[in-house]
Amino acid sequence: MRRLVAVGIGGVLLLASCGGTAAPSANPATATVAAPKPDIKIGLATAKSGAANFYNPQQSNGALLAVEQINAAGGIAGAKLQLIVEDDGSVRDQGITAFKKFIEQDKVAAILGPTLSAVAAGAHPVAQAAGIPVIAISNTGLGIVGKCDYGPCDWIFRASLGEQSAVPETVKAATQKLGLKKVVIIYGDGKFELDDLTIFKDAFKANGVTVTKEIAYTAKDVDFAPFVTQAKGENPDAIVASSLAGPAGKILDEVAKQMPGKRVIGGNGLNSAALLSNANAGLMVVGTAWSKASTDKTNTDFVAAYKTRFGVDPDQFAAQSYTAMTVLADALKRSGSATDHAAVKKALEGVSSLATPLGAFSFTADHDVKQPTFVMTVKDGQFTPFQ
Amino acid sequence: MLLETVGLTKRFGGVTAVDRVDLGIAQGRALGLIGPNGAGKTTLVNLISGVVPADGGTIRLSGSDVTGRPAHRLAALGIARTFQGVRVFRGLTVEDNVLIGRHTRTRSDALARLIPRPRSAIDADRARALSLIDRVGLGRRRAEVLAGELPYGDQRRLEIARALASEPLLLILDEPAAGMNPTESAGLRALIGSLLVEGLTILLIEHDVRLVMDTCQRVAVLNFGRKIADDVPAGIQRDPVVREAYLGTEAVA
Amino acid sequence: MAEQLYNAVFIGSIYALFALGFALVFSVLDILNLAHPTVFMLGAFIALFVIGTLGLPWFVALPIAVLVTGLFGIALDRVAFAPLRRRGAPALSSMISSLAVTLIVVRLVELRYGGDFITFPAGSVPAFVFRVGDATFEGIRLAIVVLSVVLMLILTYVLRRTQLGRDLRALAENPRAARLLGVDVDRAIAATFFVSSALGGLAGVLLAFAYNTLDSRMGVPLELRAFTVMVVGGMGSLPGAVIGAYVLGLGEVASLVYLPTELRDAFAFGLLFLVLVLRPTGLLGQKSPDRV
Amino acid sequence: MDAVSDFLRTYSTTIAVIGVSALLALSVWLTLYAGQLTLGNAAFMGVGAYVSALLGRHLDTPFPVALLIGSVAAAALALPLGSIVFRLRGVYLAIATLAFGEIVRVVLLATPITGRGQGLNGIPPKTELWHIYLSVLVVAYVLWRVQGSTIGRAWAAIREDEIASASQGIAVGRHKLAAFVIGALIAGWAGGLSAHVTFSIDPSDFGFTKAVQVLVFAVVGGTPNVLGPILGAGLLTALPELLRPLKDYRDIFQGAILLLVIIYLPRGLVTFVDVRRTRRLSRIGALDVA
Repeated sequence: MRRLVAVGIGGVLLLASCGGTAAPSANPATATVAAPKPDIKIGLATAKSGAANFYNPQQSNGALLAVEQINAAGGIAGAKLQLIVEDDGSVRDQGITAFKKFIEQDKVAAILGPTLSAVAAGAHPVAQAAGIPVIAISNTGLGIVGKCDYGPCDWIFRASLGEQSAVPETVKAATQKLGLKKVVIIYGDGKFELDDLTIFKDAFKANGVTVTKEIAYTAKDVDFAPFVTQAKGENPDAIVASSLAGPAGKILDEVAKQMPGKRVIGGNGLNSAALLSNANAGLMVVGTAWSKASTDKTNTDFVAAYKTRFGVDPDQFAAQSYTAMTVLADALKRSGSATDHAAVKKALEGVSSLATPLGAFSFTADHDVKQPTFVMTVKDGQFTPFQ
Repeated sequence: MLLETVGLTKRFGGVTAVDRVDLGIAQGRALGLIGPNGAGKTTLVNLISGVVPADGGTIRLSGSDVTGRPAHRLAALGIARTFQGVRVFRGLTVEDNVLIGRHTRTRSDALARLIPRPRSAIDADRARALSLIDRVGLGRRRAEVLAGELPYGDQRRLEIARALASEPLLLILDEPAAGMNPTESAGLRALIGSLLVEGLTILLIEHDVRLVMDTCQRVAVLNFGRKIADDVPAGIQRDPVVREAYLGTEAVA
Repeated sequence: MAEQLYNAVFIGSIYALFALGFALVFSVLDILNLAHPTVFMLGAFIALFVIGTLGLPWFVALPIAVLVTGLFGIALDRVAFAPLRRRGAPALSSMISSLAVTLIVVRLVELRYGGDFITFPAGSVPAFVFRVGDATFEGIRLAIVVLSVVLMLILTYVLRRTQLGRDLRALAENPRAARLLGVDVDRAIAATFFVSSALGGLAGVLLAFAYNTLDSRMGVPLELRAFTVMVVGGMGSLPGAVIGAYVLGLGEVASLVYLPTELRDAFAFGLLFLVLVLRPTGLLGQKSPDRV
Repeated sequence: MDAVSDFLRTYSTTIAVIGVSALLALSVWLTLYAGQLTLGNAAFMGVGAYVSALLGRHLDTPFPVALLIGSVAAAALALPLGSIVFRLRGVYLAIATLAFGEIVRVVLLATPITGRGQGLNGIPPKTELWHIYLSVLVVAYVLWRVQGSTIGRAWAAIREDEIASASQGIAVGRHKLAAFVIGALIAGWAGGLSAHVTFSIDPSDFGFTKAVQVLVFAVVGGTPNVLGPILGAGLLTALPELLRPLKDYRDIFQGAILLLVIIYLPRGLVTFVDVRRTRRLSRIGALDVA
């Protein structure tokens, strides 16, 4: 029996090792032709499977489009970019494995991703320890850049508009235009929602608005009528939905029914194409990193190119991964060497008012994105600026 | 008296399955328990072996009150039993079944086994188990057979071997001859006889009245949960109340 | 307060509608069908397919979805449960096989529709609204409330008064004896799964209509609740399941109103745990969990 | 040798997760072997993970000590819980332990010191691969030896027939409880190890999904002996990594495997090791462990 146990474990390891060597040749999405200089490899860890898989096609495509455009324009000083996409499975350990593969096997110049903040909490420390620059492209929560729980995180940059940037802008605009005095926050129990709750509370305090009640729902709640009824009892000027898109849709419907005329202010969770078809989407006020309607030339070019290449309109996730790749390419050009990680990091820190679909792009001292926030609502099934 | 019950009572809902039953079995004797179907025999056995708790009355084993003790305690105190509907451990081997019967007589070897030792000799427990398998007539060649693979009659014998493995003071046999052919039945009779010779005390519940009359020194009769007679076999055969109870129900059936 | 009471009744009705099919299979076959939430989800997506892809109106989509999920239930039994039943496998095995089916079906739906939530095409979902004084009542919600009680009554009637019901009860009591008594056991089992899954599908469609929202995991939050509902009501009792559903719905809303928000979610599971420990037969349970 | 060390560095997390899964599967196997279907082990894993991580963070407890305390805390919780729920059987026991798991999750969500929904981030990665695999070996060895002991025989007897077991003098309740508590101890240990692999834990890591997953490992691998759960955990954790092209179809694939195993190899994949005995068991209808 002891022998069998040993054989069993050995067998599993053996199997794993066969797969490990076979996998890389089968998997990477390469986007290059042969080039005189060695390719510069960029890793993208994204949720191709698991709970967050629906963000993926856009997230991968945005980065891919940028790589194709950069290579077509001559690459980085003659070297082509090579995008290697790995699935993070929407779970922490697979995200970590993807990062380790980029670092140990692919020897990438930099990494984009992973999709979820909870996965980033595991994957980013790996890159930090190895000293490889990372650009987060869809993590909006606290503790991604600046002050991180795992210690210094100076190798991590963020191209996705964090909620601590977007929410205060949204709250400011909403307070001014709606004349808010008191609000009720309905919030979920996930990491994203709880981060948002904290940020919303601070933002309302800064704008002199009272939060009269905070009502928690859980991932297992089905019906949101009772929560809105509870909120209505406080007679607030608006409802704040610190939630993801699914519950947000139900909250919008209930607010429309129970508190006609009141608006729903939300975080990035409401910034979802799936909500556009909601009949009451016009009630929402949400701060976004990107507006498809922005008439900035870089943006209109991006939208058109994306549509031509992939046959669908881009969404915010595509715009952000495209932007991150553009920003990275800019830094690589200035760094002088793609293999010198410290130089790439320094060059990233030097990105300044770069034209991107998100607007003029720079990093803050904390490596967070510095870009305009678009405060939006929905009209005729499209995100439009909130007036 | 090795075993004594006084006023033992069990109710299920509105039905009194066992109604103030007094029994006594002397050390080294066999008491037969008979009665029509549904008379409460099995319930009485379940009470004595602790499978179900009594609603009233007391049970004394070797003079000390054991009322309310759970089944595994009573087993440790020396009450072993077989079941009317055979309950061998079907997925385990014959030998393991008997070894489990020795549970209360074996010190836990879980810790000792953590240090691997050469399996030189068959240990005492295994040897005893094998000899019991032989004794009930299963044959030690079948020690590695799964209990569920045995024919029904052999499963009954295995149950007896398992019960004997605990070296009990009192052995309760609940219809041990059911499903046995005359040859097997004769073997069972011989086995019971030899166990009595060795000084074991037996409570025998059996439909085969002849088997009971031949092997037991005393016979008690239950009907509708009550003890209606308690006498030597010859006395029981003559008892008009018993005849009435038996013939009455037999006629209906 | 009246509003919250109405909310609670509505939530209870959702739980009841979901739990009825679940409880039916358990009461007849002693199977905890973990694929029931998947059937529920499937109902909603079939309606979406009929409305969105085939372009048919909702009142056509509803019966189609109910019928297809009913048939799916029969197929589910053939694939996941019948082989185990033939072997006399224990309850755990059928829990696991139904889980396997769930994994497969949920992923298939995601491959077609993605993992994010989606909505029906604009204007394709029925939206009747009744006004009584100040209060507004949506048709779908009223239908859910009424249906959960009516279906319970119909099911109870069928089980008590019809030949099929007698067959099912015989089956629940003792499958072998039922077969000896001339009950067409295979047909009775197929009927059980058809009715259970059709009910699950109906619940899925109605709920998707009510919220105009569906996603591949929409049944998951209801699953644990259905356990609670069945245990509280009494495993194997259909009226018990409905009563359990209302107890849970009321309890949840009451705890939202009266308890600190953090503790609210503990209510359902605390209740479940307490009932199991203190009164495992539930409010109306007939089966003892302690059968020997 | 370079290729091997490269491989290990890259896939160390995956290999670690496989080992942790094997430990968890063993913890469930133990109760299954004693005939009890419990779904509380994900919660015990969570208790071990949180307690050990919090001790390390706030009290600078040395890693092995923190692991041990986490593991003992899980067992300490299992003791009263088991005493209550083991009055229930079968499906009811499964549901009760599941409810307990959900209560633990809710408590984690509601408690500030556990970081609520945000979980604990920045947990130092102290777990080495050898910690995990040594644990797997030790646990598997101990369980294997205990399986053949008086206690192991008693567990098997309880699984076969509780009433007959009691009549052989086996304290049924105590033995079931022992299996449950030892299972919790192993799960808590596994939780502590896993928390120090992935830098971060949150309550959703220890919910219903995890509970079911661990059960699936044990059942697919097989219940007759300790090799089964290790095999099941290894295979089902490693396969999706090995078959990356299969990834989009992973759930379908896992579901299909699970269905085939439960229908055609009801004693799990280790049936292959012991085909003859399985055939004999199936003839007498005593095939399945739980």
